[in-house]
Amino acid sequence: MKASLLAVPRGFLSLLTGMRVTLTQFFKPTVTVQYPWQTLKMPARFRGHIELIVDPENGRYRCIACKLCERACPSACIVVDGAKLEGEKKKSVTHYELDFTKCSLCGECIEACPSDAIRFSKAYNLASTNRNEYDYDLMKTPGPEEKRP
Amino acid sequence: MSFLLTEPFRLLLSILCIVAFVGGNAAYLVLAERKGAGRFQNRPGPNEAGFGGWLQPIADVGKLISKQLMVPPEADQLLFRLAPLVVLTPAMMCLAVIPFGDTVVARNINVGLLMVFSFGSINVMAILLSGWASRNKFAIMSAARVVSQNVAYEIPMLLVVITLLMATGTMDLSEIVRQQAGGFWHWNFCRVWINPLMPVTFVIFFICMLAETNRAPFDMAEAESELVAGAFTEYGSMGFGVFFMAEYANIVLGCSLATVLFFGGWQTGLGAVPAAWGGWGVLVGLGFFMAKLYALIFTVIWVRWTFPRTQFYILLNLSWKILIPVSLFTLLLSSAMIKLLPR
Amino acid sequence: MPTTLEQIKEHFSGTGCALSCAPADRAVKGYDLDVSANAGDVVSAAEYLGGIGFALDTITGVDWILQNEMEVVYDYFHPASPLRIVVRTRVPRANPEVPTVSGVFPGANWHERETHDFFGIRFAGHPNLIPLLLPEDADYHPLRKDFNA
Amino acid sequence: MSASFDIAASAKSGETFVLNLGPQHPAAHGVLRVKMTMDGEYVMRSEPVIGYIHRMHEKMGENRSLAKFLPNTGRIDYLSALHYNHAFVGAVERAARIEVPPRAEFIRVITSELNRISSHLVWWGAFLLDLGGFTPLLYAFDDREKILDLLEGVTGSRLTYCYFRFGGVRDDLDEGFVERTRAFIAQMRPRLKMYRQLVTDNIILRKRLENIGPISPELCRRYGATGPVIRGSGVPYDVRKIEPYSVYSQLDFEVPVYPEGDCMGRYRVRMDEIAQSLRIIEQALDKLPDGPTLGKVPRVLKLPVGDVCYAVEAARGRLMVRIVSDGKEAAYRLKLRTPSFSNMSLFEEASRGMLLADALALMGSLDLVIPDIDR
Repeated sequence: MKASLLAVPRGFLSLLTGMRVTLTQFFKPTVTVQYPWQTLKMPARFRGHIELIVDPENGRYRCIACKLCERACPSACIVVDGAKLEGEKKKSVTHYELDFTKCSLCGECIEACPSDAIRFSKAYNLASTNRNEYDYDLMKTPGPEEKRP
Repeated sequence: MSFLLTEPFRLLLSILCIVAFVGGNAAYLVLAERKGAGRFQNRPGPNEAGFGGWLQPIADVGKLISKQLMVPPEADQLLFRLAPLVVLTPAMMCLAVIPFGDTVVARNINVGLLMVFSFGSINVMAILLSGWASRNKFAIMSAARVVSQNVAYEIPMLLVVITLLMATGTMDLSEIVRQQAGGFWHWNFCRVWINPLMPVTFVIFFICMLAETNRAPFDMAEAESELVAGAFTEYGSMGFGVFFMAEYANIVLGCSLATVLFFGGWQTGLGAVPAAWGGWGVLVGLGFFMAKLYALIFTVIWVRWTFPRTQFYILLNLSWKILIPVSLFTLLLSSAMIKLLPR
Repeated sequence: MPTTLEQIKEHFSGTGCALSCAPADRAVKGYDLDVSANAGDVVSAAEYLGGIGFALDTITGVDWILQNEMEVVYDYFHPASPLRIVVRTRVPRANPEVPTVSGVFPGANWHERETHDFFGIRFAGHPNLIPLLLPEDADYHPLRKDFNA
Repeated sequence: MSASFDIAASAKSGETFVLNLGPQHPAAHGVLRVKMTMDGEYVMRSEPVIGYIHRMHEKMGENRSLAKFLPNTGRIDYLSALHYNHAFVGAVERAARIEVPPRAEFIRVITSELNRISSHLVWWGAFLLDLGGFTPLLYAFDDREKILDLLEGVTGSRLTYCYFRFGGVRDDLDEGFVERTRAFIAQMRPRLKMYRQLVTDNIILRKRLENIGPISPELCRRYGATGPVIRGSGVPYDVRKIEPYSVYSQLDFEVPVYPEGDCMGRYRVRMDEIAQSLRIIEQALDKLPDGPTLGKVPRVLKLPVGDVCYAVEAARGRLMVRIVSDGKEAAYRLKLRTPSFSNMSLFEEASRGMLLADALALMGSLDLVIPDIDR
């Protein structure tokens, strides 16, 4: 009987400590980032959709269209063709398409690429209303820095 | 111009003020609750509509009104439409008796407290009506919960008020407030020589008021996790809006009653307002009343965003096994003390 | 102290219900004892292991289409000891039928329904062998090797 | 004393009704449907109907090579994805006998323990939301956001990680990770104290959880329930201690066990586990050796014939991956033994005769992730 009698005031005290905790939180600053007006900077290894890397010396894509990434992709969302330009030892890429609706951003293509020709971009606001807007043609989409925040 | 001072115009003005007070409160208490909840949770709360979010209630009401009020076919047509009205009108009518200021009271009747409690209990019946009329499994279960919850918490509330009435001797709310003039130690909350457990009676009154208005931690009626939206599941646009308004009207009523009964209504805690101020004195009194009222409403919001919901049989145990015995004890104690100790 | 590996081993090799019972190195295989029994003795093995405190980890079906057999593998772990026992049994692929162990381990109820969904192995005596993960009217068994989506 | 209720008496009364909880119900976290036969507020019989989010991961494991199944492992239980990476990668390494450098092992332990804390925080917030407390969810997500930032810096993703590779991890820790993690640990401990004051000691919650939904060790064993469910019933079963894998044997931590076996016991186990995981991370950071983070792996990985099992202690319990291989590039059969599947299977027996709100508290205390059940 005594225990239950003691339980009521002890219980009431636990309620008060709970309220004290929320009151101290009441005066703490808010942690929200107001998304459309403020944006966060993406960390270095953020995984946006993949993009082709431009070789700084000759300003052309490093990709040699060897299709290793196409074979490594678990969801088969990469289609690559290349052609051997005359006077060139290696082939160069003519068409590089990525179906971003099926891509699971696992990075296997990047690991499989022998000539480090692709990397993750920093694009994250890619909302759109129709599906086929996600068939990215990596040759046409602008370079990494221009469009992406 | 003389008709301005006549009785019918005064009545019309007070009705207008009460409806405006309830309407404005309902809208802006929703915003206060969401902002308060945000601040308790380290987030800003609605701040998109208007500067800092003050247009949010207008947007809410606009959205609610524009939605179609659908009456489910198998619902009981008459009762379904009647329930929202029956839930809102008693709360408004009770506010007629609350003394906001020295002369700022709609109609001061000498059994004000009795009227408040008699109309207050209609609210239960209205929620039962809505739950039963919408023929929805969840609604019926929540209606049953509301009835047993309100019955369980009506008793300790009345016992507490009776102990208070023995001390004040009158049910006329304005008279009760006048008795608490002078420093704040004259407030009923601190009149320990009548009943040393007066703060405990206030806590019981506050808990019962939370349970009467189905506020967390006693919001068993619309416990989202089990009963989706409880008795109001089937109500669409303005139907749900009216229930929401009624909930906030009941909170305002409960808090103002607590302010009047325990914290000396419009009395300033620092001695009487000098008569020279005249009209302004009444406004100062009104200001103090509002400050106390919104402090209590802040506590109601504060309690909601701190505690989880109780289990139903714990809720009933709390009332029958703890609140009622304690309030009976305070009743006996204060009656003995009033009898033995000279006034 | 739960019974040791040797006691279990000689129980299985003793009672003759096990065709073969080979200890395995947990670092290499992940389990300690690999008992292969014929279909009828699966329940008695479950009762014995349940008796000494083992819990049923999972039931795995394997479709050996080349040998025209279906294999059912019962994994057992013990809440108080690191022992891991595997009991496997083979049934002909034509009408795969294994007695249910849901009497000993009610947890097996769902495992058997799932294995039935995916392989079509019937579990004799199972309280309600209706599809668990597949739609109610599913009559196909996706994990069979001859299932073409 | 929870209000229990004898079923036989009410069965005769006959006015029971069936209440459908889910599949799109605000309380069930995911598409789980429970058909509850109710008599008034009491649950007479509850039958969970699962399969609404069944994606057949096991068939995907068979028709694609081992490396291509890696992204799937992060999608089975998205709240503790790294444990599933670890189980699958561990099974392949055990079969193909691939050596994992010590630094990679420690990075694996650090990141999966961080993942365990973030998973427990989501459970804690959602469980309190079920019981009607709205505020703890926001505090939990505020802390979890810090873990996600830490892991996003290392792995690149926030929820469905694909970071472990056969033989190690994809990249080394990014610079500043160790300091930021230590700062997180220092900041998390007072938060845990605040959680205890706000929720664990709260009389309302204690009344809501104590001796509600009792689960006996025998019931756990018969259904194969593991993780915090079995540790909440007094059985100290933790795969990290009983079948030590990776470098857990070099780290010293306790396994929190509470004998009550009610919702409060399971609740306390998970809260203590957060504290224990912080301890593990701290020790792992101290012992973090230098060196490579990826061992030698053959170009085309083919597993020897036969089957192999690898068990891991995921946030919800014992996760076991069994790979049966016939020597070809893809697995011949891939079995995923997921903890929520067994934990959920005991709900039917454990929730008989309980009140509806108690049954939901019990389901919340089992910490279910529905795709983990359906796979």
